[in-house]
Amino acid sequence: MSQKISRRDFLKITGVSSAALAALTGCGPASRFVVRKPYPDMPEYNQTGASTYFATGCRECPAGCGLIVRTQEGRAIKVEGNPDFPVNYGKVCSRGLTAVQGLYNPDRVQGPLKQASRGSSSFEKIDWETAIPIITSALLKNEPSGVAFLMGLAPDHLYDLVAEITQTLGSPPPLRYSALGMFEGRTTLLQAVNNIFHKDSLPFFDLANADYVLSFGANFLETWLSPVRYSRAYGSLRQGIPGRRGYLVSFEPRQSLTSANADEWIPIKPGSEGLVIAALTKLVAEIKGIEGASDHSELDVAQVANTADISLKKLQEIAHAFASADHPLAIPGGQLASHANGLAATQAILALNGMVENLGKKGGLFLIPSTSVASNFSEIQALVSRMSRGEIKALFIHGVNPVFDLPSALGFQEALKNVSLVISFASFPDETALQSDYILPDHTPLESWGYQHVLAGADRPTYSASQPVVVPLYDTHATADVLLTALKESGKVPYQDEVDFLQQKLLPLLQRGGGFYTAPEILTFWSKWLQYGGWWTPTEGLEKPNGSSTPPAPAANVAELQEGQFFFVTYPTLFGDGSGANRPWLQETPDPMTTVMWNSWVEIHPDTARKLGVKDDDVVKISSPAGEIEASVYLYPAIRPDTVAIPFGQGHTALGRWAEGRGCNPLQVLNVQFNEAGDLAFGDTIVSVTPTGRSRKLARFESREGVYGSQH
Amino acid sequence: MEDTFHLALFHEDQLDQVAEAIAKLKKLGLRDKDMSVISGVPFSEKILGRPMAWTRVPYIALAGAGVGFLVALALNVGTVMQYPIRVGGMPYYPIPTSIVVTFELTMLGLLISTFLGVFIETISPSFGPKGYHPKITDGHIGILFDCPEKMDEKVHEALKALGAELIHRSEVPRS
Amino acid sequence: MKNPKALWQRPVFRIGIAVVFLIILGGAAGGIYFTQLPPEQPIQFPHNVHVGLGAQCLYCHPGAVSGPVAGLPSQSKCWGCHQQIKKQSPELEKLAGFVSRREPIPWVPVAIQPDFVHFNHAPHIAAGLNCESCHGNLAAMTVAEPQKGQNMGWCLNCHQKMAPENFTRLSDCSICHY
Amino acid sequence: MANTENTGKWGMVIDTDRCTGCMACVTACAMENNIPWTGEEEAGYGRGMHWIRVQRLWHGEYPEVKPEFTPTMCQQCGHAPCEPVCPVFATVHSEAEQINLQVYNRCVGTRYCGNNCPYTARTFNFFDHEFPTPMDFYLNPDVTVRRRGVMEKCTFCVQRIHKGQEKARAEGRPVKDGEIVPACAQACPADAIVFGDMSDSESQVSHIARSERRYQLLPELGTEPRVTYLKGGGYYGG
Amino acid sequence: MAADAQSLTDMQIARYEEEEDPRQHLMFDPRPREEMNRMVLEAMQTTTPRYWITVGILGLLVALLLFGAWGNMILNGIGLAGVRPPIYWGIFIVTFVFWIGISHAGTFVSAILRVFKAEFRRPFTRAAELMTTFGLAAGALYPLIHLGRVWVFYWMMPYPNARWLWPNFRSALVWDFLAITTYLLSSTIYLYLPLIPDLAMARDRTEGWRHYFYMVLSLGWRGTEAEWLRLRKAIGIFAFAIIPVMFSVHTIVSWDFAATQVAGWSSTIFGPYFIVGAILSGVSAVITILFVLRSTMKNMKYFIRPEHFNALGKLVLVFSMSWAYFFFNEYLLHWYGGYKVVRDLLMHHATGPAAWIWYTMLICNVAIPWLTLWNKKIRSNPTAMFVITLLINVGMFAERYTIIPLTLGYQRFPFNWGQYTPRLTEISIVLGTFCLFIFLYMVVSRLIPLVPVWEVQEGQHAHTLRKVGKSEVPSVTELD
Repeated sequence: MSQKISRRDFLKITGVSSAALAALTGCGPASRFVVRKPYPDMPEYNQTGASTYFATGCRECPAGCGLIVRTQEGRAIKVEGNPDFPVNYGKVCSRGLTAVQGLYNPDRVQGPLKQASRGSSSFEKIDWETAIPIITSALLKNEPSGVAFLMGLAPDHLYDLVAEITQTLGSPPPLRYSALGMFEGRTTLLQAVNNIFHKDSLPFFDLANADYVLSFGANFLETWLSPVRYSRAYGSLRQGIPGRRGYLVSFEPRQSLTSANADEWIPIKPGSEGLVIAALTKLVAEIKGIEGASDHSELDVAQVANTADISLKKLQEIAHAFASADHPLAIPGGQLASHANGLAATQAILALNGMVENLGKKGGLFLIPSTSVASNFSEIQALVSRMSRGEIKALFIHGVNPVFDLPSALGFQEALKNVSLVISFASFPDETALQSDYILPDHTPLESWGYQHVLAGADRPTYSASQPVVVPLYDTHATADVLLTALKESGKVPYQDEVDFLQQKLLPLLQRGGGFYTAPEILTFWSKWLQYGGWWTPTEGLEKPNGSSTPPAPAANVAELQEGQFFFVTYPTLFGDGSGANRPWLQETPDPMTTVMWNSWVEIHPDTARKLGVKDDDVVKISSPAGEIEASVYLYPAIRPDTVAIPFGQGHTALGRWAEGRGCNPLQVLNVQFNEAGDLAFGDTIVSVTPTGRSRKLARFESREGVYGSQH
Repeated sequence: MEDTFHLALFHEDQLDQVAEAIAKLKKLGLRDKDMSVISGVPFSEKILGRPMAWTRVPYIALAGAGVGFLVALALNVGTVMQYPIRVGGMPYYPIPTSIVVTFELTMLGLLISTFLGVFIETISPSFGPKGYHPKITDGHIGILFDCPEKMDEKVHEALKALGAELIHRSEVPRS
Repeated sequence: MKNPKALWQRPVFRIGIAVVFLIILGGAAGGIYFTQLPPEQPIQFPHNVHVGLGAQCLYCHPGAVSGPVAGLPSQSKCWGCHQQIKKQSPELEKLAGFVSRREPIPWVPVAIQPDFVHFNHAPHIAAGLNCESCHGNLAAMTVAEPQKGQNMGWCLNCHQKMAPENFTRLSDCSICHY
Repeated sequence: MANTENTGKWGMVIDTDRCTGCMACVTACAMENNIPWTGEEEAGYGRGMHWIRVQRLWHGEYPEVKPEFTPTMCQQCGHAPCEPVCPVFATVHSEAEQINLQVYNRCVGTRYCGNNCPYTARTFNFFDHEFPTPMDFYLNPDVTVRRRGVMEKCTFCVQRIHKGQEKARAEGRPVKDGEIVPACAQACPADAIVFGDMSDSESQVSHIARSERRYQLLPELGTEPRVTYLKGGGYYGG
Repeated sequence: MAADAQSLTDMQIARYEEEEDPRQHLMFDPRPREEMNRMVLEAMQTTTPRYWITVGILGLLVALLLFGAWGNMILNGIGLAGVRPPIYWGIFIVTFVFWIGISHAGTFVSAILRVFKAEFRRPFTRAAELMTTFGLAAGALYPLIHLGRVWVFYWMMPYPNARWLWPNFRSALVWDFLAITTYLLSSTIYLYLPLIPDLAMARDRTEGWRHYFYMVLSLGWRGTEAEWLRLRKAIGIFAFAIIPVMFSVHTIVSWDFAATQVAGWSSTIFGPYFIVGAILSGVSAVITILFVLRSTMKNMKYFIRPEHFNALGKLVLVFSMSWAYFFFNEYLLHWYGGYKVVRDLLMHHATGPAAWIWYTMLICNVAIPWLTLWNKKIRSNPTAMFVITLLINVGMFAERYTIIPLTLGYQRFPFNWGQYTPRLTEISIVLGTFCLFIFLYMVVSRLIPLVPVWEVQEGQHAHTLRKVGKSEVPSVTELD
């Protein structure tokens, strides 16, 4: 498209290096004369020394926030939130803020590469003219069933395109996976919503207007579904409504940031969540005088409290407060879904919301009015087994790093060996890219076009628009363009290129109307779409869920620990699905709870540590039947004494200088076991902890003394 | 004149004799300014019956202290006037802090000018009789005097009688 | 005493001192002199001709009105006029070369501030200052020449003469340094 | 000389009840102000360059244990202890903006101000920190890149203040409330940080600063901080 | 022959002491000036190759440890030192205060004792003054060494620049700069003025380059009445004026700490506390150095006698007690005062991971001097005094260490509490300045007469034994 080309041409990058050089000399004696190269043709909206702002979409996690990126002289300077965007309203998280460090990461793959042999890290530069026919033949020459796409969780244009392509070709639909999706139990949540409300969409919890909130392992202030949206809502929950302060109770074995901000943190025994929900349901039903909760009638609440390690009084208090609150809300989270009874427990939560009649009400539970699809874990396992049987001839991987993100017990890396052609579209030489035959790098998000359908955090139908804010730095190609070019000859796809695809996909929005802007034709629509950074409706548009099916009570699922065994909790950090680990400033941003930077740690309760004879910074070995890892101990006062926790995100063996060789990957000790929804029941992993006698100092931002112990 | 120059050396414990010699020389008609006592150890003029010597060092020192004080004042007030900068919510002319600076600079002025005073007076020309002998720094006391040639004999005799060792200028090693 | 002349009285010593002194002095003088020279420009741009023909400064350096950087003209701007005004000269040949190669002209900025000084043209223009007040009389220069002594004292000289109600703001360190 | 009209000026309110401790402010500050990262060893030794830090202190005993998050940055004291101790006027008070300035190129690196800051809000460039190319492309041209031996600290994003004022002046209008926000307040997902003109009694920030939950850090030192905190909603631990 | 003379002196003095003969005191054991001159010059000029090898090695160490490490630190950044927020000042400032403290002794011994006419001072004033000058020279390096950008150190000097900016005269560091400059200049002059007659003495008795050297330095000294008068006046002015300067210097050094908001520093007692500490460490250092001089330099046993160790030992005891008083005062009132931050801080000093430093300080500064120095036998034993005073200086170093990094590490926000470990560069530089001090002292001790002969002789003139009744009683005549 001519328009596309001209726009890209505008963003000339000349003169950048010298300008940056000038910025770098900093405080020192500036060189007397610096060569500056002005544009041969000045873009009309550009002025030397003045910033240009572009609206685009954040693609650091599947939440799909809207961004405004400040650029100057063709460089992306700063990521800011798009104030109008109905997910984040001008706010951003640490992850999104460091997008520029992804863009300007010196370890990026700078052009298409062919690897001599997998894992050899010896690359040969190829050009796109050579690369694209390889894709063409992989897509067209193979059995359609032998072609597989593994993609990230983002509900973006590329997924839509690949879904279309696979449909046309007759291949299986693309699988989507992200460690974040696993941690938030997305499939389980979707399944539960489907079972209870008979819709394929994610729920939306109106946290901002609730006044008594129960959270079962939902770390909505960190990574769960749409963290920025829920953080905003949390602010409103606290001080948004004058004279009222919402009350938040969190049930989790390890105090996450969300639990830390809760008014009450209940360190529940891992696996007993389902029982506690059942008990709460029973108590609430009793208080409210609701009949029909017969399934729960035999439940011995005192017994449950005992099993879950909660005082009965507390449980009754919570039930009372919840039942009598004006806007009660119960939120099911990833830790809940991560047990074998996760689906039942999640369903029970949704039903509990129904019981207190907050469905579709202010401060209650809504449904996002769009369909969400996610692959559950058993589908991934099926893919892996097909791979190891050699049924997959060509595997395309985009937006996900399965070698790192999947539990090693699943055997993805071994299965990969039986795939004849593996093509990675990664922008970084990540673990998976190093196990593939070709790396055909996609642009980083700030260089690329696209849209993302917001499926979790918006209270209205919302699309975010991505546009390149800078000219692509290197010889990278948009994956959508690559696929389209590869199939152009065959005539199987009706699109010219990526932008054409995007515009055609936007046509329904234009025709449907209802957005906060209208346009007579697609080009006007397109320019407004880019200007505002997306499309959304001016008014709220959430669906009221209905459905009254009473789910079965969750079964008990509490493991008995042997001596020296511990429940194991792993949780995502600022690094999201682990791809943030190569951003130096994400590494240097202290973990909120432990203030540890640049490494992995094991959270152990001080009493437990004393029993084990370990202290801060001692290296311990965490082992499970699936594997073992080592990390330094962080004495964490807010974790159950029978539980240890390791954050997820570090432990990379590739992915650039800032990520490589730091910490450990807790997924290596996860057992492969599923819940009823087919999601990984990673919460049921039991590990043993052995001191190694070594010690390795963690980079802690906080003091090693004074922050607890003497400060009561 | 040069030929008529004399140095009478006394041993360090011949202090009384030195005083006596000075008195004798005076009696012989030499004036105070024709004589000069050089010694390896300071003796006050009174001991030797000499007139008070005279120095401007204290005045120079005082003047130096004054200069230091003025410089301090200029720095405390003047520099702020040149570029007023507010720090820590303090006034532009805080008295307590300026006292510290004033004290240091006044003392600096005083001490440096004391030294300069000594130095200047040392290198400025003096009009007494010149002459020196290394024995002075061995603790000997010397009386330098100018006297008319005709008195030489008499004076020498008198001094010798007191136990002095007489040295003529030509014998003094040039340094 | 063995050598009749003290060290500082020997000619070798004195010559040595003189040479060292001259080197230091010469180095300093040379350093000052050479940094004050206008740098080598890719094109010997004749400011005097353009100013003499009545071209406004802001025509080529439009950023001065609205922002911190006055900006250097893009070659399309040069070429916009010089396509019409066909006057052949070796300098214009060079320009034509840059244009045909679509290469940016590697100008060497002359009036640059150190990186810790954040200068903004716009308020100065808004306050009614002329370009010449700081950049010298361009009508008398071909390529721009650096102006001498443009240090912080020079800036302050002007700022402290401004209206008293603006004085606090204008003498504030943060106005340039952040 | 002293402009009495200007004694109020920029202020910040941090609602610790809203603050979740998510660290977005820390990252936002780093990305806006060209703050270098220092790497594991240096950061672990306490030489991280964070201009804003979220202090996390534990309260209570398990299971009633809860951390308290206090985002702490330069408090822009009215009576700043750091200012008078600098021998070369590298840290001075801005009378126009009523904030505390650090003039990097004037700093000789005695680190006296760092000692004397009761809030430990200052960071020091112990080394030249590299931004390996092309990482240097994202550096903010409005903020000086500091070199080794120079003290630095939160500036309330003074570059944004100047930009905002410049813009307003060019348009011939006063600065609007909320028009100027520092990077931390801009990013804060929970809206815990509010920034604005304290001299304007109608501004959002002065409105919030009058809350009965208000408190200041180390008020006993008489430093007159420009940052006001709002108390959290009470802890169940006590 | 020379060795004989030395051992003879030794034995003689020992015998005098046994017999309680007044001649155990230098002032009552006069020798002809000629002989004393010879002894002093001999001490200066008798050096073995081993001595110069030692000097050479020390010079090399200075170049390597001090300037090498410093240069490396300038090139790479002050980060090579172990300082870290909030402990921005580390062992550099500790050593700075230590040297400034050491430098107090010279002035104290020579000016105050001169003003109060303490006669025992005479033979070692010069050694003490030299210590002042070199202590200051070593100490004055530290404000430069610890600068983050030492290449612009001159911005701290008051000079008019194009930016119309002057130093901030409200900063204690500028006071420090002025005070140390004043002190360094004035103590150097104070060292030099009484040296002139001795330089003249050396001039008259040397040949070759030494003769030249002394000739230039002695400013044509002849010893006329006017010269003596000038000198006496100048020394008189100095003796009085340098005392307040000395007090002000260490007060101002203490204000570097006290004029802050740092908990544990902000104390009005710091000025005298530091002065007393400085004199304690300074006088101790004088004793240490006198022992070294006495045992390594020829003929020094005649000039420096057990009586001097005895007298200085009394001073050390007195100042150790005053130091303890100030320390206790500081501790008690902070403990009593109940400002939690300071109380926590004191707890950390006494029980924290670096508590051993705190205990070292107390043992070396209080326990050891109190237990030993009451005894005249110990006081008069140079070797014992050497050990004790060395330990006191270890204690004083520990005191400064406790006050600076250990206090900075435990301030108001426990979140930032931390510890400080000196790193290799720092230790190297600190050792380097010790080498520098010894190096300078060793070189200069062979260049200038270390004993002010004329002062000794003046004293000996003034001291006589008068027969009162049946015994001879020492008596002093005021000669000036």
